Amino acid sequence: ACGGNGGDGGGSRDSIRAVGSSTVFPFAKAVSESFVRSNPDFKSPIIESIGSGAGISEFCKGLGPNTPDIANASRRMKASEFATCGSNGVTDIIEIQVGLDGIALASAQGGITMNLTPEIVYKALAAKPFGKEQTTKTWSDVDPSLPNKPILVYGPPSTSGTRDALKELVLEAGCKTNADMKALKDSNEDEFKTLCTEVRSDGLYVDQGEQDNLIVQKIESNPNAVGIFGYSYLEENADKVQGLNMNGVAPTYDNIASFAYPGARPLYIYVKKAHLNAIPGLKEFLAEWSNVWSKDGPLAKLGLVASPDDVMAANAKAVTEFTTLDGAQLK
Amino acid sequence: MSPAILLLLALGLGLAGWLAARARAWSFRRAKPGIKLAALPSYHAWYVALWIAVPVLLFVSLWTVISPGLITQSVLADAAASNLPSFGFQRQMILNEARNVATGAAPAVFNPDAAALVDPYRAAIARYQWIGLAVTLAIAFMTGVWAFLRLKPDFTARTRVERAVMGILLAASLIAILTTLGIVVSLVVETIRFFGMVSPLDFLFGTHWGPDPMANPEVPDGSRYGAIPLFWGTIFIGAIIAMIVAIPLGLMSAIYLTQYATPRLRAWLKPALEILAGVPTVVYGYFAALTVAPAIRDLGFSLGMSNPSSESALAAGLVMGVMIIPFVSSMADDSIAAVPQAMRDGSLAMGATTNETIRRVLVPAALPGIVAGVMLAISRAIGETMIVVMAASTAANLSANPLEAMTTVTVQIVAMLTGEGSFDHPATLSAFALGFVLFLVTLGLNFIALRVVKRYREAYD
Amino acid sequence: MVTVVHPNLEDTDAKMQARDVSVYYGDKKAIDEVSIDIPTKYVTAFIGPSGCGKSTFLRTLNRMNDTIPSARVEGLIELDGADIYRSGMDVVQLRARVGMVFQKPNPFPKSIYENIAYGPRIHGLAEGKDELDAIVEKSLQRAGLWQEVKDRLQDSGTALSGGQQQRLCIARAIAVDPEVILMDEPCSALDPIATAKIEELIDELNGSYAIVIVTHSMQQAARVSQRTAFFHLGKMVEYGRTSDIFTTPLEKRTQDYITGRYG
Amino acid sequence: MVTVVHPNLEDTDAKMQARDVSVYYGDKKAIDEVSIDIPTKYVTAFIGPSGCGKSTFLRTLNRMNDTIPSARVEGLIELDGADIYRSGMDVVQLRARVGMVFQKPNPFPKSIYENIAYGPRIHGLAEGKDELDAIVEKSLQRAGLWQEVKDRLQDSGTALSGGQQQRLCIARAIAVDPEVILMDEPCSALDPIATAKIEELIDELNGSYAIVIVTHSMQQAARVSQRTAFFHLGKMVEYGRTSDIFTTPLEKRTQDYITGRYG
Amino acid sequence: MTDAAEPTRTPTRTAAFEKRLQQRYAAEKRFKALGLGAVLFSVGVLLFLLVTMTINGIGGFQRTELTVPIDFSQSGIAADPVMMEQAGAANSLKAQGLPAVVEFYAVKALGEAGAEELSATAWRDVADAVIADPQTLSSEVTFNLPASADLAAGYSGEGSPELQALAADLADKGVLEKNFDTGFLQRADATDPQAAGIWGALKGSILTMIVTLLLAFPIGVLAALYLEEYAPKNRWTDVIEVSINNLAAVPSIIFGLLGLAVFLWIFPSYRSAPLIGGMTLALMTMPVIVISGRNAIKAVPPSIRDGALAIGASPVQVVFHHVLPLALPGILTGTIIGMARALGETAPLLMIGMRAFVATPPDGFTSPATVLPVQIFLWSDEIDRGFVERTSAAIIVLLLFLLVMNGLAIYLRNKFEKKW
Ligand SMILES: Nc1ncnc2c1ncn2[C@@H]1O[C@H](COP(=O)(O)OP(=O)(O)OP(=O)(O)O)[C@@H](O)[C@H]1O
Ligand SMILES: Nc1ncnc2c1ncn2[C@@H]1O[C@H](COP(=O)(O)OP(=O)(O)OP(=O)(O)O)[C@@H](O)[C@H]1O
Ligand SMILES: [Mg+2]
Ligand SMILES: [Mg+2]
Ligand SMILES: O=P([O-])([O-])[O-]
Repeated sequence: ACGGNGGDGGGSRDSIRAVGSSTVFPFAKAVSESFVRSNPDFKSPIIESIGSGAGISEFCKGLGPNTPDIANASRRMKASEFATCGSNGVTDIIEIQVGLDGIALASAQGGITMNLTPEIVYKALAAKPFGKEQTTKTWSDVDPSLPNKPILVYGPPSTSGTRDALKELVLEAGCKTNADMKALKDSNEDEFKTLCTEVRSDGLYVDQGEQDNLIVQKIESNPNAVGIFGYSYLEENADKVQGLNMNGVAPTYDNIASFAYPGARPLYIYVKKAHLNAIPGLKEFLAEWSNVWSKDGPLAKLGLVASPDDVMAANAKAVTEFTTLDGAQLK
Repeated sequence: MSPAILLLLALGLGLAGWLAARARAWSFRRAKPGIKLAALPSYHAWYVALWIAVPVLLFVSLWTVISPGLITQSVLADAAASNLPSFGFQRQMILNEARNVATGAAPAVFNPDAAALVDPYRAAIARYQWIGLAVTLAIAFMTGVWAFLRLKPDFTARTRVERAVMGILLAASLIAILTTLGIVVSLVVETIRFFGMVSPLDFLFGTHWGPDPMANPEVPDGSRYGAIPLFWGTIFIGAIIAMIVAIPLGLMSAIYLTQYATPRLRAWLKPALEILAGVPTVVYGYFAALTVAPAIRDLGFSLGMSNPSSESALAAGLVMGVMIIPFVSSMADDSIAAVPQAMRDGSLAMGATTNETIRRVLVPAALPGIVAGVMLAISRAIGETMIVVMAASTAANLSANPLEAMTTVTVQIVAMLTGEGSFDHPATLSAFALGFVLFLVTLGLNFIALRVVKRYREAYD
Repeated sequence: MVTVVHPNLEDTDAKMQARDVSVYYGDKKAIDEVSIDIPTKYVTAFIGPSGCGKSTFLRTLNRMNDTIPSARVEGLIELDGADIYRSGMDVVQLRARVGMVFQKPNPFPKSIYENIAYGPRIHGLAEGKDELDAIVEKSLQRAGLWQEVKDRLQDSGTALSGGQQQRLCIARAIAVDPEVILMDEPCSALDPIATAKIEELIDELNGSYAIVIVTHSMQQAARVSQRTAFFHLGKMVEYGRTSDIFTTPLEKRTQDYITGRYG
Repeated sequence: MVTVVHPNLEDTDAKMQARDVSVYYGDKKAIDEVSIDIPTKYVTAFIGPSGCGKSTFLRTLNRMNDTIPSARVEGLIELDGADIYRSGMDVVQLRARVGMVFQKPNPFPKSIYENIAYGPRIHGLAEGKDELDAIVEKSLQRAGLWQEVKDRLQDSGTALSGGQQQRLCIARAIAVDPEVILMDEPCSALDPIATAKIEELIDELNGSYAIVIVTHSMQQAARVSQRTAFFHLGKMVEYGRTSDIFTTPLEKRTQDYITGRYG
Repeated sequence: MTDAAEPTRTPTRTAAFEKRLQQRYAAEKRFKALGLGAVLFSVGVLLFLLVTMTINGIGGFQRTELTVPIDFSQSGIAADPVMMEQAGAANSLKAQGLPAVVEFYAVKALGEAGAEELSATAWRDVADAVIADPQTLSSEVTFNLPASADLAAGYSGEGSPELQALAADLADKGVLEKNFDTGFLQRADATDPQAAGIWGALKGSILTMIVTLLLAFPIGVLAALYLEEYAPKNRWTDVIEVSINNLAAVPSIIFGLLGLAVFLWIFPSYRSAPLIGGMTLALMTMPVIVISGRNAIKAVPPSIRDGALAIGASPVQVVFHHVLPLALPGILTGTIIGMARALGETAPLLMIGMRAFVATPPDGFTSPATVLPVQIFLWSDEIDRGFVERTSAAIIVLLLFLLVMNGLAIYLRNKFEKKW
C-alpha cells in the first residue's frame, strides 16, 4: 500500500515471494524446498496460498519489494488482469506453464458414487439453474437416476482458479446444454455468465476457503459429501477419496494428460521480468521448476500431471530465455 | 556506520560524561571538605550523561534515516552509476546489492552491474561515516560541556534527573492510550471506507453473507454483505453453547474449590484448572476439529440425521466452553471470596448446610460479580478465533440447530484477511467493519462488567 | 480448676455444660480448661479484655469454630446432657438449637421477609405460606421490629439502620425456635439508642431462652446479665452472679479489670 | 487561641514552631489551629484520645502528609525559623533533618547493615566504605542495638524481634544525622520489656535531638517527656511542662482524660 | 463434618424435621458430588487432551526409515575436503551422480519396489553425511534414509493395501523401522511430513518472543509504576487506566487488525517478520504486565514507602530502591503469564502474514518466519497421517514450553507470596 522506495519503509527484499493458487501451492512448496537445498546461499522463498485470482491481483499491484515476484495460478491470466498489470507498470511478464491439473469431483472412499455430467453438476450447483429457482435438495432431485442422498458439495472459493475452472469447464458446459442459454450467450453475455456460473448460496455448496486439504478432510469424514479440488489432491489422497466419473471418464493421470476428462486445465506461474535481476535467486528458482516438473520427477509424485512434451519444451525455453507474455494471446 | 555502533558510541560518550561529571562533583567536595552537595555525585553524573546521550540518540536516529539517502545520492553521482537501468526498483535492487557487499552484509554480488558500484559505495559510506561521527562527537561535546558547566555544589541535579525519569514513566503509560487509539483509528478508517461502498444498513441488517473477493470493487453488491448470520453464529456458538457448558461447570468448580475442597486437594486441582486456561487456543481448535467434531457428527448420525455437519456449531461451542471454564471459575471464585465471611457465618449459624448457604446466600450475594464475570467470559468467547477457525464452518447459516454448520465474525475476519489484504476491496474491508463491531461489543461488555465488579467489591469493603 | 466460682451461687438447671474445655488455633492455646454451666433461665455475660478468648469460647458452644480449619476443641461440652462434639453429632441440628448473633449485624442481602423466612424454610418449620408468614411476624414482634418494618417486608434487609439490622438478626435467630442464643458483642457496632433497644430486647427474651452474651462493656454486663464469667488470657478467672462479680470480685485480676486498671 | 499554655513554662530555644496550623482531609478538619513550639533540648509528648489528630499533626512536621493526596495544611510551620511549607522547599532535605519513627516497626526487607546505610548513602554522607561502616556502627550503638546485632549485620532486618526492629528504625533515623526525631507511638506494638528499652533510648537521645513522641500511655508520657501537649478533637487543649500537666491540669478535659474518664 | 447417616444422633425435634434433615444431607452430598464432578470434568478434559496429544505425538518425533548400506569405494564419487566446505557441495555431489548411486544401492538393499518408496530427497541426507565427513567416501556405510510419506503411512497401517504389504515385507526384512528423528528439532517446515521439522517455527517463536519481551516488559513495568505510584487522580490518568483495563480484554484478533493496518502500513516489507509479530504481541501483552505489575506494586506495604520517605528518600528513589525490587517477583510472574499467552497466540499472527511457507529457519528479526502455534494450525490442515503425528508432536513441544513457563510463574508466586 505504501508507495515507492522512499526511506527504509520501501526497503529491500532478498527472498522470493510467490503468492496465489492453492492448487499450485504444494508444488511451489516442493520446488522451494528443493531450491533451498540446492542453493543454500539463497534465502528460502516465501510461498502463500491465497487463490489464483487474489494472487494475480496482488501480483499486478506494481513492481517493487512490496509486491510478489511470482503469481501462482491454476488458470491462465485474463486479458483484463493483464491490462491491470500493465497499467500498474507490470508489463514484462513471463508466463510459465508448469504442468496440468484437473478439477476433480470426488467423494470419500466407500462414499457416494455417481456418474456425473457437466449438466448434472450445473443443475445441482447453480444459483438459478437455467434461470429457474434452485429447488434441488438431493441428487435424485437433479436426476432420478442418481442416489437419493442430500447434495453437499465442498468447493473452492471465488478467489480461486479452481472455481474459475469449475465455471468454465463444467458449469458453462453444463449450462450450454440448454438451447435458451446457448442463445443467451450471444444475446446477453453478462446475463449468461450470471445464470451459468453463479453458485448456489443456500449452504449446500460450501465454499471451503483456500484449503483444498480441508476439503479432503471434510469429505473423508462425510460419505455423502462431494468435494471439488485439484486432481493432485485426489492423487495424493487416493487411499481416502475416490474420483467421480464425468461423462463416464474417470479423473486419472492419463485422462487428464489427454484432456479426456472435462476438468483438465494447465497450471501456470507468472514472473515479473523486472524482478529477475533484483531478487537474488529468482532465476535459479525458475530453473528449479524446470528441473522437477518432468513426468517422472518429484512433482509428479505429488500429483502434478506433466505438460505434453512440446509444451514442456517451450516452457523450458521460457525459463531460460525469459520470453515475455504477449497480452494479445489472452482472453 | 551501523546504528548499533552509533548507539554504542552514544552510550560510550554518555558513560564518559557520567564519569567526568561524577569526578567533578567529588572534586567540589574535596575542594571544600564538609560542604554539603545539593545532590549526590551520581546524580550530577546522570545529569550530564543524559544531556549527552539523549541528543546523540536523537541525532543518530535522524542520521540513520537520512544518511542512506545521502550515500546513495553520492554514489549515483559517481560515473560508474551512469549505466544503471532506469527502472526504479531494479536500480534500487542493484544499489542495495552493492551496498550490502560494501557493508559486508552480503558476501558477493549476484549482479555484475552492482560490482562496479561496490567501490563507490565503500567510499561514500566511509565519507558519511566520518561526517556522522564528527557531528555526533560535536553534539556530544557541546551538550556535554554545557551540562558540565552547570554543575555546582548547590546544583539540584537530582530533581532534574528525576524529572526526566518521570517523563519516561509518563511516556510509557501513554503507550496504552496510543494503542487504544491505534486500534480505534485503524478500525474506524477502514470501516468508514467499507461503509462508503456498502451501506451500513445492508451490513447490519442483511441476512445473506457471501462476499465475493473477485467481484469488481467499483460496483459492490450490498446484498452480499448482510452480517446477521455471522452475528447469530457468533452469539450461538460463543454466548449460548459455550456458556451452557462453561457457566455451570465453572461455577460449580469454583464452589467446590472454595467451599468444599480440602487445602491439599485444592493445591492440586487449582493449578490443573490454571493449566487448562493456559492451553493455547490453537490446541483447543485442533482438539475440536480432530476429536470432538467427528464425535458430534457420529452423534448426529445416531440421532438419525441424514447429513450432520462435520463443522457443527456444537463442536466449536463445546470446546470453547471448556476453554472458558477456568475463566468463569476464577471470576466466580473472586466474587464468592468477596462476600464477607459474616454472611456465611450468619447462614451456618442458622443451621444451614453448606450447600444451602452457598445456594441461598453466597451465590445470590455474589451474583453481580458472577454476572459480570459471565459477561467477561462471553466477550472472551465471541472474540475467540482459533477454535472457530479450525472447528466451525465458513458457511453463513442462520439456523438454531446446533448440529448445523455456522460461521462467526472472527472466522470471517480471518477468511477475508489471510493472504494479501488489498485494501480497496469491500470484501477485505468488511473484515475491518466486522472487527469494529466485535471491538465495540467486547468493549461494551468489558466496560460494564468491570464497572459492576468494581462497584460491587467496594460495596462490601 | 483455675476458675474461682463464687460460693453463694445457687444451683440452677444447666442448659449447657462445659468441662475442661481447651481450644487451640493450630498450636496456640486460645482457651485453657474452661468449665462452666450455662443456666437455662438466665442471661450469662462473658467479659474480659480483648483477645482473652471470649468469642472463641462462645463459638465452641454451637460449633461455629468448625468453620475455622485450624481450630481444635478439647474437653466436653454438653447440651441437655448430650456431648455436642461426639462423632455423629448433627451440627446442623445443633445450630438450629443454639442460635447465634454476631458482633457486626450481618443480614443477608435479601428482603426483610426472606431474612427471617430463611431459617424456617431450610428447616422445613412451616407448611405453606401462611404458617411462614406467621413465623415471620411472630419473630419480628419478639425482636421488637414488627412495628417498624411491617409495611416494608420486601425491602432489603441491608437497607435498615444498624440497630434495626441487629434486631433483624436476632429475629432471624429466634425464627428457627432455638433453645440457646449466643450473642457476640451484639451492640459494639451500634449507637447508644440502638444499644438500649437491644438490651431491652434481651431482657424480654430472658427466661424463654438460655442467653449468652459477650460484651466488652461492664456496664452492659451489669445491666443485662444475671451471671457473669470473667475471662483473662484464655482462662476463665471468675464466675458468679453478676451482682457479686461487680461488687465483690474475689480475684485481683477481676478487680483490676473492673476498675479499669487494664483492658 | 484555644490552647491553654501553662503559665510557668520558661522560654526555651524552639527548634520548630507551629502557628495556627490546621490540617484538612478533604473537607474534614482534622487539626484545628494548633500553635506550639517544639523545644530543641527536650522531649515533647503529644497525648490525647484516639482520633484526636496527634499523628496527623506529627506528620505535618516533616511533611509526611504530602503523601496523602487529600491532606491539606494551613498555617505556618517553621524549622529553625524557615517555613517548611514554602514553595521551593526541598522536602527531601527537610525529611533528612526531621526524622520519623513509626508505630509499627518498618525495617526495609534488607540486611541490618543496609537498613542503616541506606540513608547515609542516598544523602551522600559517607565517602567510601569505611566511613559508612563507621556511621552504621555509631548509629546502632546510639540505638543500643550494636551489641545484639554486631555479629549478624548481614541478616535481614525483618528477622529481628519487634523491639529490636523498632530500635533498628530509630538507628536508621539517627544515621542521617537529623535535628528532630518524630516518634508516632513507637512502643504501641511492643511488649513491656522492649518498651522499657526504647524509653531508655529516648532518655539517652534526649538533649542531642529535639524529640517529639506521640503516645497513648500517660505513664509513658510522664516517664520520657519534659513537655506535654494534650490534644482533643483536633484541637490542642493544653500544653506545658509534663509534670505540670499531669499534676495540675488547668483544663477540665485534660483532667478527665488523665484520670481515665474517657479515651 | 459429621456424617448424616450416623445412627447415634438423638432425635430432638419432630419426625418431620428429622426426615427433612435426611433429605437435606442427601442434597448436600449431591451438591458436593456435583461440584467435584465439575472440577473432575475439567481436569479430565485436560488429561484427555494431554494423553491424546502425547499418544499421537510420540509418532511425530519419529521417522520411518529404510536401511541402505552404500559402498562408496565403488561409486567413483570423489570429494576433496576443501570443496566440501563450500556452499555448492551438495550440487557438486549431485552432478557426480550421487542420487543414482543411492538409488542403485537402494534397489540392491530394498528391491525395485522398496527403492521406489525411498523419499525423493533421501540422497540429500547422504550428501549431508558426506559433506560432514568426506572420509565416508572411501568406505561402506549404512544409512537410515527417510522413506516416502506413503510408505510411512503404509507402515502405520494406513494407505493402500499394496504399500501396507510392502511395508510389512520390508519391516520383516529388518530394513524398515521407525527411529527417533533428531532432525525434527532441527529442520523447518516441509511438504513431506517425513522431512518436516519444528525448528523453523520454534526459532520464529523465540525471535518473536524476544521482541515482545523487550517491548512489553519495560513499557509495562514503567507504566505500572507510573499509574500506581505517581499518577495524580485526574481525568487523564482515568483514561489511561480504562484503556489498559479494556486492552487486556480486547480480542487478540483485533490486535492482528491493528498490526495489519498500522505496522504493516509503516513497514510493508517486514510482512511475516518476527519483528512485526513481536510488536503486535507486545501491545497485547503490555496490559497484562501493567495490571499484574500494579497488583504487585500495590502489595508492597505502604510502611516501606513511609520508612524510606521519612529518611529523606525522594519519591523516585523510594520506587526504584524499595518498591520495585520488592514488587519484582510479582511483576515477573505476571510477565511470564503474559508471555506464555503471547507464545500460544495464533490469530493476530495470521493477520500479519506469519503463515507463509518458509523452508528454512528465519535468520533474523526481519526475515519471514512462522511461529509454533501457527505451524500447528498449518499442519493441522494437512491430511497426511504423517502430519497428524507431526502436529501432535509440535503441540507437545508448545505445551512443554507453556508448562515450564506457567510452572515457573506458579513457583515464583508461591515462593514470594505474602512476604510481609
Ligand atoms: N482464626 C483464628 N486463628 C488463629 N488465632 C485466632 C483466630 N481467632 C482468634 N484467634 C486468637 O485467639 C485469641 C482469642 O481470640 P478471641 O477472638 O476469642 O478474643 P476475644 O476475647 O473475643 O477478643 P475481642 O474482645 O477482641 O473480640 C486471640 O489471641 C486471637 O488472636
Ligand atoms: N488519610 C486520612 N484520610 C482521611 N481522614 C483521616 C486520614 N488519616 C486520619 N484521618 C482522620 O483524621 C483524624 C485524626 O486522625 P489521627 O490519625 O491523626 O488521630 P490520632 O490521634 O493519631 O489517633 P490514634 O491514637 O488512633 O493514632 C481522625 O478522625 C481520622 O479519622
Ligand atoms: Mg471477640
Ligand atoms: Mg495515630
Ligand atoms: O487456489 P486455486 O488453485 O484454486 O486458485
